[in-house]
Parts: sequence; structure tokens; C-alpha cells
Amino acid sequence: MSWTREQTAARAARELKDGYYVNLGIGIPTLVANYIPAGVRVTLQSENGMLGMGPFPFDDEIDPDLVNAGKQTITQLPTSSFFDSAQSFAMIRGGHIDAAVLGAMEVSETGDIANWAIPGKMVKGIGGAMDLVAGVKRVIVVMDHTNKAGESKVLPKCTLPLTGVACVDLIITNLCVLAVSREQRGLRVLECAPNVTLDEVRAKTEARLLV
Amino acid sequence: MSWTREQTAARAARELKDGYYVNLGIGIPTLVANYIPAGVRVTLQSENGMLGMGPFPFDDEIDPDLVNAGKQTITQLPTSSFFDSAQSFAMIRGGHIDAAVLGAMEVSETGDIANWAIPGKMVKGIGGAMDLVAGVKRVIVVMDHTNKAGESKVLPKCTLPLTGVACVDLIITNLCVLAVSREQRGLRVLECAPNVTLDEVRAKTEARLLV
Amino acid sequence: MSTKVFPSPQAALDGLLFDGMTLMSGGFGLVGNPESLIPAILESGVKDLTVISNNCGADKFGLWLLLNNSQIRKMVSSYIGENKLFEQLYLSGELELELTPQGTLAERIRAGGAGIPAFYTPTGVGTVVAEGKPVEEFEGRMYVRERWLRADLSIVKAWKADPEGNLVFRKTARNFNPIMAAAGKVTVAEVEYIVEAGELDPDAIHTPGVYVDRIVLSTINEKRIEQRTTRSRSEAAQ
Amino acid sequence: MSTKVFPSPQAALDGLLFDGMTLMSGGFGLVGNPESLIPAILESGVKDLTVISNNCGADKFGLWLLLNNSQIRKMVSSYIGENKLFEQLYLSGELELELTPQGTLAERIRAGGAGIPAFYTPTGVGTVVAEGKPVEEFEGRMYVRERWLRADLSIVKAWKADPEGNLVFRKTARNFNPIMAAAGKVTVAEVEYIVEAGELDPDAIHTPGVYVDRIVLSTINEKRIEQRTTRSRSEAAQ
Repeated sequence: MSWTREQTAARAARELKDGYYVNLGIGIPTLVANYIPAGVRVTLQSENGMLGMGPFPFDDEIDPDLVNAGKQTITQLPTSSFFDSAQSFAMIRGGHIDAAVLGAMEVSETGDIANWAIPGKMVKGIGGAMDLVAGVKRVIVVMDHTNKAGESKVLPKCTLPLTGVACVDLIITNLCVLAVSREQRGLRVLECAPNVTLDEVRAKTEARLLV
Repeated sequence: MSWTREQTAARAARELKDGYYVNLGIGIPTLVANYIPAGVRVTLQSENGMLGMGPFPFDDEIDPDLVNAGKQTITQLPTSSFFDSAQSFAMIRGGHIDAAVLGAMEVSETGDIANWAIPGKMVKGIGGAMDLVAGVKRVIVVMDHTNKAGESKVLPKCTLPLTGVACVDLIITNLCVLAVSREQRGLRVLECAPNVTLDEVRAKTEARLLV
Repeated sequence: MSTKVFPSPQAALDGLLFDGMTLMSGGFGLVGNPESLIPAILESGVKDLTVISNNCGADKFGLWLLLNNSQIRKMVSSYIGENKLFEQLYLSGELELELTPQGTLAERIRAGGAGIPAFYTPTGVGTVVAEGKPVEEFEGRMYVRERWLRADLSIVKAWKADPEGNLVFRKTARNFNPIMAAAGKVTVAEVEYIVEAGELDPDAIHTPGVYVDRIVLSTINEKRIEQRTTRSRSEAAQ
Repeated sequence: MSTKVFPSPQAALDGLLFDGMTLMSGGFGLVGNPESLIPAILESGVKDLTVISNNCGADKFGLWLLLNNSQIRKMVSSYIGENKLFEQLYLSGELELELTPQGTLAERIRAGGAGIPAFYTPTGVGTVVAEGKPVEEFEGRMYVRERWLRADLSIVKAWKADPEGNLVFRKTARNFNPIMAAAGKVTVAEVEYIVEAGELDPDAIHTPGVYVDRIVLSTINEKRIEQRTTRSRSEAAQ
């Protein structure tokens, strides 16, 4: 039984430690905020210029000047701070953010990531993704293991335009948790979802697995 | 009769136009603030991180956290702003300051300036001078025409370590006002102090004069 | 003595617009956009614009108006998002696009205002973004060299201004506005409030007045929300 | 959960000092210096320091104490000024000095915090400052390439902090402090006041808490004045 979106987010939340400053991408990564364990203080950065994001607002709290990087209305906390875009990315590029949790279209066995374009089909733009994977201390990818056609999204080499090279540290899919090895070329299987076997992971992974 | 320090400062003040943002160096340049004509609004920048410097404080107004670049106690105005050193020099380097009035040890006929060191004898440091001459739109030097030995400080070529190359626009000495020509190599005599003759200026100037 | 305060968006832009110019426009999504100045640019009919802005508005709002009126020749942006017109004009080749990572875009603009013509960043090394640019190693890591961005005119949106042009922004409406204010040869700020000299805290000014040439009160004060996301009080109580 | 607030300057520096380390220290002249942390470094006896600071204190104050105690091997500064000991140790060759224009110093520190390993500036081209460094033309003007500065430890002085480490500085005591806070692997801030969470305006924070690892109340609160300059009320009335 593979992990649900919620379970994948919960698994990613376990990677976040007390005192961490974290940037969460759009989609499943946003859900991670709901699973941060009690007693662990994690401060969320939003690359449009905020540190210390609060939860979504109640209806009567909505402030059009207060949004996250996904343009969603959010709230502030007593220790929040706001800053401009240059300061925000100085913070990201300068290595001050402990972890980023991002979605991906493809990840390679050397930690390359592709998540911004499908040539000729789709260009949403780059946004902050290239800066995040280049600057943040630990890059955690959260995604489905395979695409809609059942093909592996964990590849020997990415086929789509890259977001970053050799920058991913951990991949959390609906099937398993994979660590990118900096010493050996390949991915170490750290954990499988309940009732997901190593053989199933092997069958659904094109990238080289280190077992 | 050559100009006094006060008269030289007053002459420099006439170069400042309404709406100008200006940085004044230490010494005679500081006096320039006293001679800004009524109706001309000049905003003074201090490179340690302030825009809109006010006059020296009254005794009971002194604030140790409020100093200018010469470490002198000053005051703020209703429209002052404070910022950090990177922002302050971004403002200077980025060409946002209209004029700087600076002292000098030597100036050359091509607009080079030397004002920070005498090898083996004196090193006060560079401070903000190199950034000011490189970044400010119009660089006005205020200095004595000759040194204590009576030798010209306006030279074909500087002999002391340079602060900047081809950056000075106007030289105001106790004897005359000289404009650096960007078209021809040399200095154009714009004005002499009362009873100072062109011949006296010629005799006391080693640099090439365009007459 | 001259004043920086102008009576209308049209007056604030008078004499500043010309065909082929480069324009910076603040904002992230629909937050912190100069909503009152953009319609005045639409009216003016100025064309062949190069526009530097993180996005290009959204359906019927902000810079979308200029795009829809064929006034923009080239965009320098990080994100297209759900702007169908932007995506379509780009994919059909009618609009030139310099797609730039958001942090590199911000840093290039900051560099433009700060007199830094080029700098090195790790962002985009090994990707299409680094193609044709110098790549160099510093302390064991590869970096790509990026160039500054400057504009003939920057239009920004602030919360409050004083008559000197000191600006204060509100929450995440700050975004690209302060760095763009510094990178324009001329900068026009539209603001929600013009306060008296002395009302702003000098320690809390985001954009010192030296960067602002003209100020005008916003005439369009409706703030748009792209993604209205809320939680319910009952949910929160659990 | 961990706390950033430490009970004394000694405790705030515990485990962070080692011989040969690089230290950044905020302040301009004697304004905005971490006056309480410096004596704790003096006490520790740590040596062979490379110190990055605009000045090096003044006779008997600030970093002068470390210089006088032979703890500093090298200074990276823009100004020596009236610091006789600094000038004398430099001229005699006992102290290494990397003399840097003040704006280049600020930008190098800012670059260190911002992940920019190198940038180009017009400052110092054609002077001794540019010797041995790449010089390159951009848009018809020459620029010199300068490198970032980073530190093992940054010590800064702020006016107020909240428990998260958000800092607010006061007037010209801000100077190099915010950029140094961002350029230290570890940053310790001494502050005049520690306020409750929620007391600082989130739009008016100079240094977001992410840059600050440890906070301590200043134990030395006397503020020195280098150049006491005043005017008289009778003079002003003229």
C-alpha cells in the first residue's frame, strides 16, 4: 500500500528539525506544514518576502497584501518579518535556509532535478525553484514515483529541462524514501511504504539503486 | 586676495542646485552646508548610513547613535532616513548622489585625485572616498592651490597613491575655479578669486591650463 | 522649491514615456502592483516596451492590459503562471521573453540600482539559464555570471510616502518594489497615503527618498486576490 | 524547544572561538559596536584572528583592546583614522592589513551573506586597490572584480531583539551590523533590549531572525562619542 499525499507530506515533515528555517513549495510540500511534530519549532520562509508564515486566515482575516509564493492568502505570526525580493533570495542563495521541500517532474540518480518546463507543451516559468535548489542546505523532493503512464520519474538522467544539477538530497515518493549518495553514483533506499517491497521499488525505478 | 576657507566653501555651495542630494567630505567641504542659498533644497547624505543630515545638535540634543561620516554628532530632520552601509554605498555607487564635495592632496589635469595616503608617512585609510569619486555624478574638489612649501597641488600627473582616475569635474581652490575638460587634456579657468590674476594662477599651477 | 507630488497618474508620467523604452514594474502576482499607473501607460499608447517584472499581471489586470494591447515587445520575468495570454504570445513567438530565475531577477535589479554591472551566482548553473554566459569556479563550486538590469522608468506601488519620497511598503506587497525604485533612471511611486514630513519613522523607511522622483496617490485602490485560501474556525479548534 | 537568548557575553560566545578564526565586528567608529562581546573575546585569549571591521576601535575602546593584546593577525578595514596603535602596527609590519574602500567592504560583506562569490565595481579602478585583480569593461566603463567576505563568527550590536532574533537598529548605529549578521557562519547579537514576541513591527525589522543564532543583553551600555560637535542656541537664533 503506497503512501497517500497526506502520508507523503507527513513523512517529509519528519525530516524537519527543531529550529529549522524551511521553504515549502506548492502542492504536496505545502501540506508538510500540517505535520510538523509538537515541540519542533520550524519557521517557514516564503520567497516573495516573508519569514514566519502562519496558517491560512479565517474568512474575516484575509489581507490582500499578505500572500505566500503560491499567491495564497496567509497570516503572520508574532515574530514574522517582511523583506524585499533581493533580501529574500539573498537569504536563500546565501545558505541560510535549512531545508526546501519541492515537487518535481523528474529526479536523476545524481540528484539533478527538473520541474519547470515541458518543451513545446508547458512553460509555467522558473519562479524561485532554481534559486532554492542552488542555495538551500538540504533539498527534499516530494513526488509520485511514476507518471500517469506508469513510467519512472526517478531516472538515470533527466530528460526535461533542468532546474538544478546534483542538488537533491532526499526523494520522498508515494513508494519509498531515497537518499542521493554523494560518494557513489546512485540512490540509497532508506525506507519503503507499508507493504511496498524493494522489488516493487526496483521495478518502478529506472535510476540506479544502491542496496 | 585669495579666498578664505569660508569663501571657498561658499563658492562650492553655489554649485549645488535645488533638489540635489549631496555628500560633503571632512574639513572645508563640511562648511559648504552653511552656505546653501535660501530656496535651494539640498539633502545631505552621510555615507555611514543617513540621508537628510541636520545641523550640529544643541548640547542637550546630543545622541551618541547619531553621527556623520566624520564621527561628529549631528541631528536628524523630519524627512531623514537611516540605512545600512551596503545600502548607503549602493546609493553612492549606483549614481544616485548628484554631487560630492571632497578635499584632496593632489589633482591632475585629467581629473585624477589623490587624497588618502602619503607612502611611508601617513595612512589614514580610504574610507568612502574611492566609492564617492567612482559613483557620484559630479565630483567637486575643494582645496588649497599649493602645499605648505608653495608647490602646486594641481599637477600634470598625481605623485601620491590615487583615489580615482579621471573622476574630478571641478576644482575650487583658494585662488580659482578650474573645470576638468573631458574633450581636451587640461583645466579650464572658470573664475579667479578677487585680485588674483590669471598670471598668478598660471605661475602656481603645474597642470596644463586651457585659456 | 520643487515638489515630488503629482496630481494624477497621467501627470506623474508626463514626459517620461517613449517608444522602445525599458520599464520596470513592481509587484509579485497581483500584490503590490502599480495598478493606477499601468492604465495611464495603456492610455498613452507607448509601444515596443521592454518590461521587467516578475510576472505580467493576470487575466484583465495589471501588465496584462499592456500585453493585450500589443504594447510590449519583450518581457524579463521569472514566471508566466496562469497568464494564458502571456504563455500563448510567448509560445507563438510574438513576444520575446527573457526567462530569469526569481532570485537572479531580484539580484540583477538590485545590482542595477547599486552600480554593480555583473555578479556571480550558483543559480542556474548547468541549466538553460546559464547558456552563453561565463561560468567560473570559486572555492570549488561553479557560478554563472549575470548582468545588471536597469530601466528608463520604474513604476512602483507603496503604502505610504512622505513629501520627500521616502516610501514604506506593507507586508508582502514590498517584494520587488524597493529594488526597482533604485534601478530606474526615473522612478514614479503610486501610494495609498501621502503623510506629512515627520510622520514616518526614519529607522523604518524601506526606500529612501533619493530613489523616488515623483509620487502620486493611487486612484485604483481595489486589491485583487488570486488564491483566496482560508480555514474555518471549527477546523482550527480541533 | 531551543532558545536563542543567552545569559552573558561569555555564555553567548561559548564554544564559538578558536585560534586563527575570522571574525566580523559591526560598528562605524565607536557607534554600534558590540562593546560587551569584545571584552569576552579579550578574556578568552583567542589569537591569530582575522578581523573584518570598518575601523579597529579607538584608543582603549572596542577592537583596540584585541589589537593591544596581540590577538589580531590581520585586519580587513577601510579606515585607520586616529587609531595610533593600528597605524603603528601596520607601518611596522606587525599587523597585516587588507585596506578596502568602505563601499567595497560593505558590498563584499553583503555578497558573503547573499551567496555571491564575486562582483564588479567601478570603485578603485586604476588605484592600488585594483592591483592583481581582474579588471573588465562593461558598457564602456572599466570595473574591478571583488570577492565576497564571510566569517566564522559575526558579532553585532542592535537596539532591540525579540526572542526569535529579529533585530532593530537605531539611527546610524545600524551601519555594518545587518550585513555582518548575514555573513557570519554563526552570528551573536548583543542588544540593549530584548522585547516580547509581537512587540516589533514585522514591516520594520532590519535583520530577520534567520541570521541570528544567539542573543545577549549588553552589559556595557556606556556610549562613547568621538567628536562631540554642537552649536549654541544663540548662534542658531541668528
